[in-house]
Amino acid sequence: MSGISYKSKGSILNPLKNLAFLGRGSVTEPLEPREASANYRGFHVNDWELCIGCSTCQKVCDNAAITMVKIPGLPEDPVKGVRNERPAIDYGRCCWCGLCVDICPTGSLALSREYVHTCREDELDSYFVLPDPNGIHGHYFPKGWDKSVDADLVDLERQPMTEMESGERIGSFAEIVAGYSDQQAIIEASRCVQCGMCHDSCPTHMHAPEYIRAIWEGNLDEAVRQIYRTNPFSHICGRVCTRRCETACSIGRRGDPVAIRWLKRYAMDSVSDERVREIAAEGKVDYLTGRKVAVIGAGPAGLTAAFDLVKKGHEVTVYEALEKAGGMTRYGIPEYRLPYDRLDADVAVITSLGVGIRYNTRVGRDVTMQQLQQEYDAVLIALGLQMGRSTRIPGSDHENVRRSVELLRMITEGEKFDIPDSAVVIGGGNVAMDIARSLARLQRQAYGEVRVTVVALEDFDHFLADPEEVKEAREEGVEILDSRGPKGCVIDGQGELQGLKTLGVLSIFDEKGRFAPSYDESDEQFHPGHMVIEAIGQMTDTALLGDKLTEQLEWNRGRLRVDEEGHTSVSWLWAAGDMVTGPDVVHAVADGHRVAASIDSTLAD
Amino acid sequence: MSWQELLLELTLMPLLAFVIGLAMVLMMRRIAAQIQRRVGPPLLQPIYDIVKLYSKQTQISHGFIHELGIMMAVGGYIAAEALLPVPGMDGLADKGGLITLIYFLMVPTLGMALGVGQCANPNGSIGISRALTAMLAYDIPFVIVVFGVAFHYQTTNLAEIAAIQQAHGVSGWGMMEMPLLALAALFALQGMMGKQPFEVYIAPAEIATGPMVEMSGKFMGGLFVMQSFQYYTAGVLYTILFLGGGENWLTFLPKIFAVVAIPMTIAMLFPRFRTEDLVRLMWKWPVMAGLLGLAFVMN
Amino acid sequence: MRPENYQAVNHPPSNEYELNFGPNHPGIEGNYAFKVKLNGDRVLEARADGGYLHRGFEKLMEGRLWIQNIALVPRICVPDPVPMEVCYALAIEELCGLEVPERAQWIRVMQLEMSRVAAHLFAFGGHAATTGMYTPMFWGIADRDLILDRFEELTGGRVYHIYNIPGGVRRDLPEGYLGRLSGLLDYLESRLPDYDNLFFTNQVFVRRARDVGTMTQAQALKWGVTGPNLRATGLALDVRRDDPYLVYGRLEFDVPTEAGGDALARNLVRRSELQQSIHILRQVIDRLPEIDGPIRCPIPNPLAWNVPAGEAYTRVESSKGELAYYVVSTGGGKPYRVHVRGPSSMHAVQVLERLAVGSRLEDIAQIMFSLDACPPEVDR
Amino acid sequence: MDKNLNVWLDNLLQEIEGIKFRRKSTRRVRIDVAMDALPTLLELLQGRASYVHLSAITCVDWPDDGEFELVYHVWSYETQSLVSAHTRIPRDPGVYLSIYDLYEPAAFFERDIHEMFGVFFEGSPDMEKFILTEWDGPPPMRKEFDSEAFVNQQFEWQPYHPDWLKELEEEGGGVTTRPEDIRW
Amino acid sequence: MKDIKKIEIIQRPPPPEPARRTNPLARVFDELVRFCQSRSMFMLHYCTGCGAIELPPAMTSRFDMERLGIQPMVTPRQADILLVTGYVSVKTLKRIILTYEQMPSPKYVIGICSCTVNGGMYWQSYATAKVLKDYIPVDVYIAGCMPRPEAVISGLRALMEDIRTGRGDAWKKYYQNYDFYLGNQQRLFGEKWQTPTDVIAEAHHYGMMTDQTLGEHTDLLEQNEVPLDALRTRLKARTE
Repeated sequence: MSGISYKSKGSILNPLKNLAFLGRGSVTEPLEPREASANYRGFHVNDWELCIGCSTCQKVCDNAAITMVKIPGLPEDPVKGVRNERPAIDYGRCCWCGLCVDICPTGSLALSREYVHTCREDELDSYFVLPDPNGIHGHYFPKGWDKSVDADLVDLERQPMTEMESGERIGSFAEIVAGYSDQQAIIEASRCVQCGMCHDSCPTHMHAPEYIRAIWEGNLDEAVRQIYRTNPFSHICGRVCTRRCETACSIGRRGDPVAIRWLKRYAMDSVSDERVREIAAEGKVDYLTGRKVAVIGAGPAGLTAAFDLVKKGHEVTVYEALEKAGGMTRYGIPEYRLPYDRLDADVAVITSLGVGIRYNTRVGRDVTMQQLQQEYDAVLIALGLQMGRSTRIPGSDHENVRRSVELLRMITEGEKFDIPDSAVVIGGGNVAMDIARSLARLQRQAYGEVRVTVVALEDFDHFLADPEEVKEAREEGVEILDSRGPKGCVIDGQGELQGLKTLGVLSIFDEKGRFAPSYDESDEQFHPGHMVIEAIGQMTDTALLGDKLTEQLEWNRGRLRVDEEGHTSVSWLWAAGDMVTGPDVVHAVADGHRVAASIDSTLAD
Repeated sequence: MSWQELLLELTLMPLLAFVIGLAMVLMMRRIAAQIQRRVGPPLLQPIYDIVKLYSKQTQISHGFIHELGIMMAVGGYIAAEALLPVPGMDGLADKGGLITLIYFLMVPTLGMALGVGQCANPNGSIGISRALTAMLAYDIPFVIVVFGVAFHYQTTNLAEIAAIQQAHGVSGWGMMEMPLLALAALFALQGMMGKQPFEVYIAPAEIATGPMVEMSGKFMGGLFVMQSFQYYTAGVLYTILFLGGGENWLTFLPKIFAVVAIPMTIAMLFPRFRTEDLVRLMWKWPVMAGLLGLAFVMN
Repeated sequence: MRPENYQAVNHPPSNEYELNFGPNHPGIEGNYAFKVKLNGDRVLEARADGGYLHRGFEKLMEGRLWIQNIALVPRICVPDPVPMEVCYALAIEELCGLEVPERAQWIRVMQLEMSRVAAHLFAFGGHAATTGMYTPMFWGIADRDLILDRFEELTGGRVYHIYNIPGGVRRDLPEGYLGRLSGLLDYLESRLPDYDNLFFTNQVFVRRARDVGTMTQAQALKWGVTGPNLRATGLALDVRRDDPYLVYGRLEFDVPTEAGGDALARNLVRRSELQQSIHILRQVIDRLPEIDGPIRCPIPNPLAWNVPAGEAYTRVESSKGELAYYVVSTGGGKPYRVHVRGPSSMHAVQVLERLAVGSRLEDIAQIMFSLDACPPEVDR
Repeated sequence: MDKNLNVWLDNLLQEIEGIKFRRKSTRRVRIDVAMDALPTLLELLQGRASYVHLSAITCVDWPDDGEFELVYHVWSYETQSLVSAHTRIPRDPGVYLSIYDLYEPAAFFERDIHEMFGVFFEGSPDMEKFILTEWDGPPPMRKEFDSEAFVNQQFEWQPYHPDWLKELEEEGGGVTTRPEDIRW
Repeated sequence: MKDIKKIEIIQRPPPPEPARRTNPLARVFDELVRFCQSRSMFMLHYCTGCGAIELPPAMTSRFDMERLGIQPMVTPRQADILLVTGYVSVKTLKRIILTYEQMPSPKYVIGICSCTVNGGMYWQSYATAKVLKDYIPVDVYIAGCMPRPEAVISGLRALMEDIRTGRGDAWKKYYQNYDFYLGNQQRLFGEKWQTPTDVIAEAHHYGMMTDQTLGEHTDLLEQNEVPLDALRTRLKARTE
């Protein structure tokens, strides 16, 4: 192989050597379109089973070629993070770059090896295509450019959260989770593809995509502003939210969901409390309506409603039976998960807007409902679930068989009680974990070792508590047993509680789906413990309403019946929070907003 | 020969020429395809092209002279066909002869010049000036060749020339008796057919096909028809002068196709010369070969 | 019948006349135009007229995310898109301080050279066609198509690969890819003698191309000529050698030159470069299997990717010459300014205008194709 | 090679006042220079330091500062390094000196910048339009020109309404998010 | 050529049958002419956009369009099909319209790539026209960015089929709806826009005048009509 000299004088007959080609065949391909290569970028195909309609493809498309189309009949479930929308592609814009495929969080979108499409001028509508698995002409073509490990543009791994080691954290009630550093937060925020699934699934529809983007942009004020659009309990929700958003997160389809809760926490922690108060006060009307609203219960629902109403210019007074605000978030959640100063900060934001809270004022005792009715234009009861349910198993009336709510409140208030050297917790929810881990800490402080057993009805595949809670509880020395139903408490001759007997669970629900656990009588176990804690649920103490009011109100299986807006059957009374929606902070917040809107519109009339 | 017979021949000869010419066009395109390693057009492609061109609805004319020019271009060849004897038909060969033929062969180029001049497209004008120069260039060796052949056979009657050669068998072919003139004629043939390296007046990349630039529809169709006549004429003329004409169609057809295949093949292997290179080349080697051949013939 | 109000163009009473050369003209590469003033067929003056392919790339890029632009850049030079992708990616990598994994660097070199071979095959063909010889064009484009097949296999696209993204490349090689590439190189080499016979040593072509569009070394430097066109004046200057990027510093290759400075010399330089590219590709084929590792370093979510503020000037040797990207970031999610310095912006405008003067009408097309000017690069 | 570079740069620094220079890598040098000193700098770079190749001239629009930044990228084949000379000129009137007499390739870049940004270069051989001959709007590369807004106002889009969409709309579905709704 | 028949051309719903002449001989003649028209298409050699890069492969050995009777032609006068390969900048669109009007009918336009449909990649660009069919009627669109040569050939075969069955008559629309096309052109190029071809006269000549042919835009055209000059050139003496 050599070059050709510039001065070369080849024979004039050289070209004639190529006459040989007269006798050679052609290299022409047949007229049929060849099959394209294995990763060809042809027309789109979309697996509708996998696709969740998150519209990430639409966002990355550089040519604005993707339109989201709603398709009735497809499953739609905001909680699971599924929308009944599918992308439609405009082939008058598409450039087949495949970025949509590379970024698709579910991996449903792919490019096929089909590449021939022609049409006449009046058939141009065929350029607007709703890709399905069958290709644009309904003929199957193999996939071409498809999701691969190399090609994935989505970062599937979340930023690790720094936590205290189990040995360290068990020693105190100090907060376990350290929170993100600036760097981590920005990286974690950058993982978000802004699909808005979290917004849809959130009970109070927090503007998570917006505040995550603001965090990514480094504009934390804006992030707080976005958070306060829907949630005045942001410090709390940044720590202990049940985060349905993360379940719905489209990144979570194949990887770790974006740490939305931690990002919220990061934003709230990074902005000074004074600045938060300023931001929260934005949008408050500068006049008073002259209307007065009483709120009973300074929990998330009540305070949220108070926050909304006071911003609308109403005068709001909150009656709280205990000495501090926060309700179950304060008295039900241990400090290692939710430090009280953060809770105080949230409450301080609300009070700074002009909400008055009367502490240690129990309605029914210190003030009656009738008084409230006369004094105020509207009354909201947001009592929460402050009474623990009992299993009513034999021996459960023993004094050392305690309810978790009660015990947690005592721990919070610093009330002294005998810390048992061993304890059994009945229940598999987060409350059970809370009490178990709180007890573990107390035991550690008192005795230097942990002897707590948790028995849960559910098996680990259907566990109610967060996996992290379970994991951390285990790390802290809590023994957790699944599929065990309580049979009875064992009390010895001296009347001392010795432990709990449990049976193996066969099934929890009957065939009609009602709660009716059946046990395997042969599988009996004994769990020693000098205290048994029931953490199987809570209920509301509605005694404060008084008999007359209780009769006026409509009830539904022991719960107050309210309409969609939280309005009870009595015109001046609304109800909200856990007592209506069940135990969850963010639901309570959502409920508070809803009721506040209802009260506001009623008062405006 | 009765006038009816003559009339029949005069009708048949151009018709045959046209059909054979179309086949030659196809052959050219197939040769090109073969060398370029591809399949090439289907069998009836030249007909499709011509029918299509005549069926065009828009027929842009640039005036009477323009149309006349095209008619001259086609007519010149049609007239020439009558002078080219084919097996079984002599047409006017014995009456017209070689000299008339040369004249007729110039008519198309002149006709084109006339027609293209009306288009006022500078590319066309440049093209036609190049075409005329090229004609001047290849006509010199061509005239020498014709003169030499006529001198050699002592006649300008093509039918006679063919007959003389056929009488002596292959060794009596002009090619054998006057190899230098045959060679010179090959060059002239290449130029006459306007094939690379003498394609200077079409030159798409330079002057956008020159004379044809403003032609469309039936005018373009006319040029396509002219092209098939041109190939036929060139092939038959060379065959008669140097390859013994046609004893019968079976030998005649291979000969004329072989003759035109040569320039067509060469054309695929060479680029085009510039005009002055073309003239220089034409007036150098073919003319020298022709003159030398002439000298041999004269001796 | 004259349906058209056709009017003859009135020329001024002189020997000079003006001719529009393009945009719709087979002697024009792409969509581009010249206005030439001629006396006879001698060019007195030539004036390039571009903008037919103007899309406002630089403006468009300011309006799109960093990652979205990877689909846009290859379109700036259609026949040779890979250098565009690589150059843009290099600029962002420089701004972000991304370390491209070695394997990706080798794969990039492989693509760059494949693209060069393809572009040169295309360029020969075009050059041959301007001189009336169509066979090399048919051959060249058919052989180029085989390279496109390999590109398709690798990148999923025949012409626009959109394969290089900041941080690396998008896919790893398919199974057995290098073997097939090697087979293709063997085939291309076996074809070279045919090309030589038909084209490079064709004396008619040599006569046509010699002394056409000649420029001296001094002129070439003064006019900002780069790439094969500069090397055709005898200067062995090559960005790959002088300002090494990727792994070119570790590859062994010559920088071929010719002394003539005319269309023929440029053509021969391209032929030698084709050989050199094949040589480089063989080295890549030898080395690549040994280099394991990722093909891309992690990059942020493209929807939320702020490139740190700063500016970068990256240069790549494309098949036409020095290709450079100047990228300015203000730390946002989109580029603040991207300037594309295509080699053809020199070759197709000033150089061509100057070389055309004094040449002949029939050589304009040849000069343009021998410069391998790429109009979309000029228009952007 | 680097050593030489340093030597001449030192010399250079002594001769021109008010330039700021920063080596970004072995082959990339950034120089910030006042607008009146730039031609001198380039003359020195070309005449004394072998920077003979003008790779490009880039214009960057900084409307907030009211300035255009002109960046002259010059390459030296000898020292194999690139100097990017940055200078800023006021956005209004946007007139600057041509360096055509130093670097001929400047003609193209200056013409391009004139078209795209409206910066006039005095002494440039040709400031006529080249690419945007059919364009009579503002210089499009200026930041205040919003191409997308212009396009939406000037052009209409293909109105698609395929059968499948009609069917979906009958069933209560249909388009929810158009691409233009989510532009950012 | 056997394979042409064998391969099923992309299935599309049959549009209404075009009107036919009643005389059987004339019908046979029409069929023949249409067949020849479909089998001989001269393609204008004009690379309007980046999709043109796939035309050389389609023309040359690997995919050989000449199999279908398609060959490139240099001037619009000789061309039957105009391939608009991708985006058309406004500047190019002017030339495309000039070219289109110069082509002899029947003439066909093929819009290749995304850009001719809805702006494609360059939908944000101030310099490109977005919807080609607003400016000239289009016969066949070929999807892709850019379409492979096989797709181009498939599109051409679809056009062949249309021509053979007499449906490829988009060119008539240009005369029938000239006002619409002219209006869009004027909107883009300004009110003074005119071309050397007198389309209205041609429409008269072909008997294709409809009430859509003339309208406000053609009135504007007539108002602003100026005799054509020699093409303006911008040459000027250059001092070296």
